[in-house]
Amino acid sequence: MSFILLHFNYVAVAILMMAGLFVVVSSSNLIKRMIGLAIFQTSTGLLYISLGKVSSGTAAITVDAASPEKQALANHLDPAYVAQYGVAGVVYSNPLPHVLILTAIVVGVATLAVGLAIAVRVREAFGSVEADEIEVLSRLESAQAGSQA
Amino acid sequence: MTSGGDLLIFLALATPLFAAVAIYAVGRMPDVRETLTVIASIALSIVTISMFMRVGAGNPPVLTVARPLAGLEIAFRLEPLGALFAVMASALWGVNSLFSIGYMRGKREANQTRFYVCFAFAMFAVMGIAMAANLFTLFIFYEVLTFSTYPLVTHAGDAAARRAGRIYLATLVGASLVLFLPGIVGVHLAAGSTTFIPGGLLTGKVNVVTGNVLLLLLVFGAAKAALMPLHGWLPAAMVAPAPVSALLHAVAVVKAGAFVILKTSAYIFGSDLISALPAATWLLWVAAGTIVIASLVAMTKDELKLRLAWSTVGQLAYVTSAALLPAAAGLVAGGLHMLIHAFAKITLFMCAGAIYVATGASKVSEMRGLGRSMPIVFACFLAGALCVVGLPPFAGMWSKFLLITAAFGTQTWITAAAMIVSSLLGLLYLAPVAIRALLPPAGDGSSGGFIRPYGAPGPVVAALAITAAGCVALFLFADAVAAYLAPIARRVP
Amino acid sequence: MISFETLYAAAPALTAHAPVLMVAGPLIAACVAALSPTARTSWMISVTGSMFAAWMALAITGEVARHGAVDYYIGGFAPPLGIAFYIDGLGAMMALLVSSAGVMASIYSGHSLAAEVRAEKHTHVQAAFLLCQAGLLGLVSTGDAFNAFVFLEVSSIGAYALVAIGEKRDRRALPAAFNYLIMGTIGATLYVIGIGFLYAATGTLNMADLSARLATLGDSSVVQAGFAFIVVGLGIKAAMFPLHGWLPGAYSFGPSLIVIFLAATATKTSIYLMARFIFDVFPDGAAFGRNFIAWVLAPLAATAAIVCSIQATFEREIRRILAFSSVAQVGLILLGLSLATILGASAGLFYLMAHALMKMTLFMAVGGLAISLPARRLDDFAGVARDAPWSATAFAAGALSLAGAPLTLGFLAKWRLLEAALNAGQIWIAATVAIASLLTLLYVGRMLEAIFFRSAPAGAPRAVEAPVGVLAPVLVLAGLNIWFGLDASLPEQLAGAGAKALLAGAP
Amino acid sequence: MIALPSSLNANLVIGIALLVMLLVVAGAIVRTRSLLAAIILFSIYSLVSAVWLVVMDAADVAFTEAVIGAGVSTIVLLGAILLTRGEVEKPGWRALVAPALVCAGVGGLLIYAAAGLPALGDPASPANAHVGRAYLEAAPKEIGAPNIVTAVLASYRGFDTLGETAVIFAAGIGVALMLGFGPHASPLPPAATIGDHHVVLRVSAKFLIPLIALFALYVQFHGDLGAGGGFQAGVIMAAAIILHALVFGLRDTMMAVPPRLVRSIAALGVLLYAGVGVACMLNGGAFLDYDYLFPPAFEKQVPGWLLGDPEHAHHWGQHFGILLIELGVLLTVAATMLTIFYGFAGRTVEAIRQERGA
Repeated sequence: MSFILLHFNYVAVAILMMAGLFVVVSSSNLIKRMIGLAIFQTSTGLLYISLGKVSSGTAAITVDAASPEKQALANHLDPAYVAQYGVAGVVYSNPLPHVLILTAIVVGVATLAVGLAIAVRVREAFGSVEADEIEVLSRLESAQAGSQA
Repeated sequence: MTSGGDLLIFLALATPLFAAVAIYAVGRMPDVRETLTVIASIALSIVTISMFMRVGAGNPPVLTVARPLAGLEIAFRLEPLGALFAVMASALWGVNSLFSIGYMRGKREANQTRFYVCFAFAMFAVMGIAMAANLFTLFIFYEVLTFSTYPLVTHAGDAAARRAGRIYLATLVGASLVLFLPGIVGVHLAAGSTTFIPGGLLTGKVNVVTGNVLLLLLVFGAAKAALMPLHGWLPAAMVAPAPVSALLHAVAVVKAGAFVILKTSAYIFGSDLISALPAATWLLWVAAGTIVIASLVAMTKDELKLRLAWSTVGQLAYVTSAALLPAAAGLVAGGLHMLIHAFAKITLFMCAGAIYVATGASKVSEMRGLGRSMPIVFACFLAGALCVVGLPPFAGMWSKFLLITAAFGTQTWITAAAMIVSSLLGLLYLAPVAIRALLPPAGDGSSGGFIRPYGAPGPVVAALAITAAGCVALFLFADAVAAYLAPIARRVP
Repeated sequence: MISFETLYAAAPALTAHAPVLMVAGPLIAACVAALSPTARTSWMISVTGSMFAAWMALAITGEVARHGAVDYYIGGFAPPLGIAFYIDGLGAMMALLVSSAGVMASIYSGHSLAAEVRAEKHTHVQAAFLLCQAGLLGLVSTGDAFNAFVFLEVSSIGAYALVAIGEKRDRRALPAAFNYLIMGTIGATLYVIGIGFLYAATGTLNMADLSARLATLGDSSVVQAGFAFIVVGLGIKAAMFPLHGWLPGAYSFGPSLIVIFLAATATKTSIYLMARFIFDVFPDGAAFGRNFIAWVLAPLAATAAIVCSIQATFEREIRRILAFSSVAQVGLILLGLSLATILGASAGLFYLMAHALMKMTLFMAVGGLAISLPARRLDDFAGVARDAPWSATAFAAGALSLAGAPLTLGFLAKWRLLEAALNAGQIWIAATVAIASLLTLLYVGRMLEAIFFRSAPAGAPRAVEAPVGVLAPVLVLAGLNIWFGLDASLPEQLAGAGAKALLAGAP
Repeated sequence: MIALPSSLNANLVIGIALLVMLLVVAGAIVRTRSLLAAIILFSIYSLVSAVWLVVMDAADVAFTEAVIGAGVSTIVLLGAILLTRGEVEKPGWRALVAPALVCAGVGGLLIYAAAGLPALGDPASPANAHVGRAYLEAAPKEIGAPNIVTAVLASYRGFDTLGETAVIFAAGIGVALMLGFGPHASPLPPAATIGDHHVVLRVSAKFLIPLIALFALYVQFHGDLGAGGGFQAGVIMAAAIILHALVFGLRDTMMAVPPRLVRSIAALGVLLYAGVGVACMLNGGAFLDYDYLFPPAFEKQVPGWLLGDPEHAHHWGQHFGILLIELGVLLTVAATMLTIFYGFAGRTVEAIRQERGA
């Protein structure tokens, strides 16, 4: 049971990723696909953050060892645990995944903006944002190019 | 850099190339164009003959042009076989030009300039092949030859010609890329270079399995030699006009194929290795089969050029057999046969062209009695035919004699038998063409319908007479040629 | 013979910072280009920035040849804490390739862009192009797996928008760009997931550190999944068959500037990164890596080489022919790498450079013709050789090289590939290369036949020879195709050094 | 299996509950055929995940997810559906087979990998034991910023952040290239008439906008002490201006903050960031090595007490380096967000006008 609970995060993240990916590859509507892509990217972040969580840890903002905050944090923890995994008497969560995911989120929104901008232009050029309709129009255009000569 | 040998090589390559450009430039003036062609062929012959002399004197010209990768050079170096090939090709270029002038004008063919330009390009390629110092250089020019002759094969421009062109390209390029090139790469890999070395580059460097594979790749890859089953392009290419057939069969293309096989056998494998490889024996069977089957097929063909084409397939297999016999003597015989067959076959094709241009007849059955009106042509045809069959006083006798002796000497009964059978068959399918034509026409004699009032054009007859004379002359000089070629059969010291 | 060691040596102070300057140069130039007042100044900045990057790449290449791999600690922090650049023979080769492609493309864009994009957008187009270049250069020099993702995205985001602005000529550029964006982002995200798994297994992001730590781990499901995600993600970016769906559209409809640059570099850099992971990061001990190469990579690459060559034969639009050909050639490059021998890898890398050169020549020549000819289909190019002989000649040089005609670089590339395959005893790979060459000949023949031997139908629009600014780089590249065909010592040494760096311990 | 401290269980339960909510929302997004609903659900998704991130101790990420995921993304998506309209049609089940297989493949691989991943919160897992822990130990000494995330982001992995800023800049360029030019993107749309009636709105906006800007600055400069930094601040700053546009009309905003200027600021931000790197290099350090931001001779003159830590006068460079590059990030992010907004909003006005005309 505890194995399942302690791995629930990963399974949930996997399902979220699948949901996002499914929306991307199954939708015909370009906007919906972008939403799916955003979910897919966000859930990647959840995976990283899960990896960086440390039990009873706190956000990686250093606190003064003598401060009341530190006392409060350490009070109900096993001292051996703190001594082994803490830094200067405080247990922190791993900051590295946070940094990476900050970057990934920003990349995600950049992609989203560019993708939507292209989708808007697609709509202006083709009068539709449905991939299958655009496909038909593109095919038609290719065929016309073939018969012009 | 010694004594101007590199200059000769440069000239041998530059003359046809320059001729091609010049012919293109003056394409609108037929007289100038054709004069240029003849002058170029004479100039080239002079160059190749002086190279021939140098090789004979033991001072072969050498030239290295570029080295694209380590162990990979574009380099030239003459040796007896190549010198012979170069002389033969350049001399026949002149004769064939003479013939072409008569034929093309007589037939009022379209795109004549393209024909002469491509022809000159093909000669450029042939020079490169003849002089190549290694397989890599040879391959490059081998491909140039394929592509420069492609427009010639499709000269007529109709559907049949295009179809033939497709078969031509597909077979030759396909075999080159899929078999020949991997074979060359394999040689390079095994020996670290592809240079032709007397006695064999690969001697002592490959095991039997690798040797077998490489031999098969290289022999089949040189598809221009038309070994079965890669012979289909040759009969198909018969749609081209007669001068092109002459080029394909005598001057350049198939001879290049035969030359490559001889050269590979002599300088890449060496006769010691060849004798040790089972693949050589398999190939001898294939060649023997090709010889017999081609002769049998030739008998069934009524179309004269087609019959000649099948005859070529068979005769080429002679050269292939010669190259693969487990005796060095075979190489000399093969070289000699390559030369003699060139003279004989070009005579036959030019005769076929002369008949066609004069009477429009292309089928053997239509030619009965024509000999009365065109005695010179048919006499020359008979000379060529007997030369191919191998009867004295024609040069063909010597090469066949040497070949069959070599086959007996190495107890390669199958080859010996195939050659004897095919010679007899040759007598049956080639000689009667001329003999029947020279006999009185059957019945009313209506078959002599000339489309030209004065028979074949003068240059055409002159050209075929020259080569027919060559068939006889070589009978006298065959020994000298064989002696000249003797060094190629030398073993590793 | 040009010796690799004699390549340019910069002042020591400059050489020491060359790795980061090579990336920062175009990045800063991108900002300046965006700030510049006119289209013309932005073009000049673009050329300057690219040339600066190429200068730095040259300095690095010389440095690597003399002293071996170059490390550069950004921020002064040693890895694994800090991000470190690590440029060995392979990285130097890629950097030189990307930056020289950038120089050529930027020079070329001076005239070609005017015909394709409205002048007011030029400053931004050049900025995006420079960002794309900076991204790819960062990608090939970084030694940090996550940093590679960031640079992958820097280059991609610029590229998506640049492909999309091809809509002025052909509105199909928009869906193509959108598709490219979706596929590219999925690829990048899968890569990030893979990196996440590797991070979970090792706790580090530095490639050298990853490699050392993975060597001590056994096979675990996490490492295996990480490997799979990284390869599939990069496979999408590298247009590895069957993940190449985005490429034909993007290459067909984008404006010349970005298409020539992408065709020469984009898939190549992803192949580079993939090779890094397969051969460097995942140690030889990881058995699934070997199996992957033998049972997945090589067969897929072979399929690509054959199937996409056939597809190219049946395409009607000239750029689509070239695009499908690119996918096929990616297959050949991967086939070379999949041999996993020094000879094989160096043949693959040699092919990679050769393909970059020839495809760039081809797309440039087509782009030059398209300035005056509003044509897409092969038939529209009939008889162009008569109207624009120089462009057509350059095209022919590139096409012959692509087909592997002797005396061109392409031939030597095929030669080396065959040699490597035979040497490794992989007859079937040699056969695939030979058959793919044959198929290549078919579509190259079709293109050359149309351009040179057919005459334009009466009344069809006629091409005008491309302007000098466009023609000059095209002819230089066409000349290089031939020059390297006669003396390939330079690319050969680069590829050899790259292969040695890639397979440090292999036979 | 490690001994579970009691507090984890509470966290664990909350985390799992939030994840279940995420799953439900994601399922709803997959199912819904209304684009508007999908966007709102996506916004909710972002917010819930931000909460989950807080539970996971990722305060900075949570902040960013909230402003970017739930804020910017939603605005852009809404702008996009306004410009494109259309609803999602339900595809036949046949069209879903291939996508389902792809997703099943990916999901299967993920779950296969998940079984081998360390348990949630394992402090001894490789991920937490190696580099991550090294940062916790080294950063206070080497960098001096209390927020380790900021220290890593801006200093150790400052190059990543430069790349990320470049990505944002590239996105701005991309959107500008797509939507920012041409006849459809007239820079001066007509003055909005709607806002005129809403005096309350205008007055309160006038009051709010400076406050939001001030908050942005707080987030900016507080970044090395607590959660926050250039990204979040940049977005908030852009939000202030967007609010202005919403209340006073796009035309007035564009007059006050012209699009061309905004695009230049985005470039300047990246330039500032890269310039800091080059400055460090010129002073003898590596690229982005803030210890060399000022020449050593200059640095010696700075009294140690200035930063309250006589031992580490050294950190002076790190402090100012981080400050400067965060400023660069702020400029680029704020300007790019505005460019994106201008792009979509400018088109929107145009689209509405066309709609009315047609």
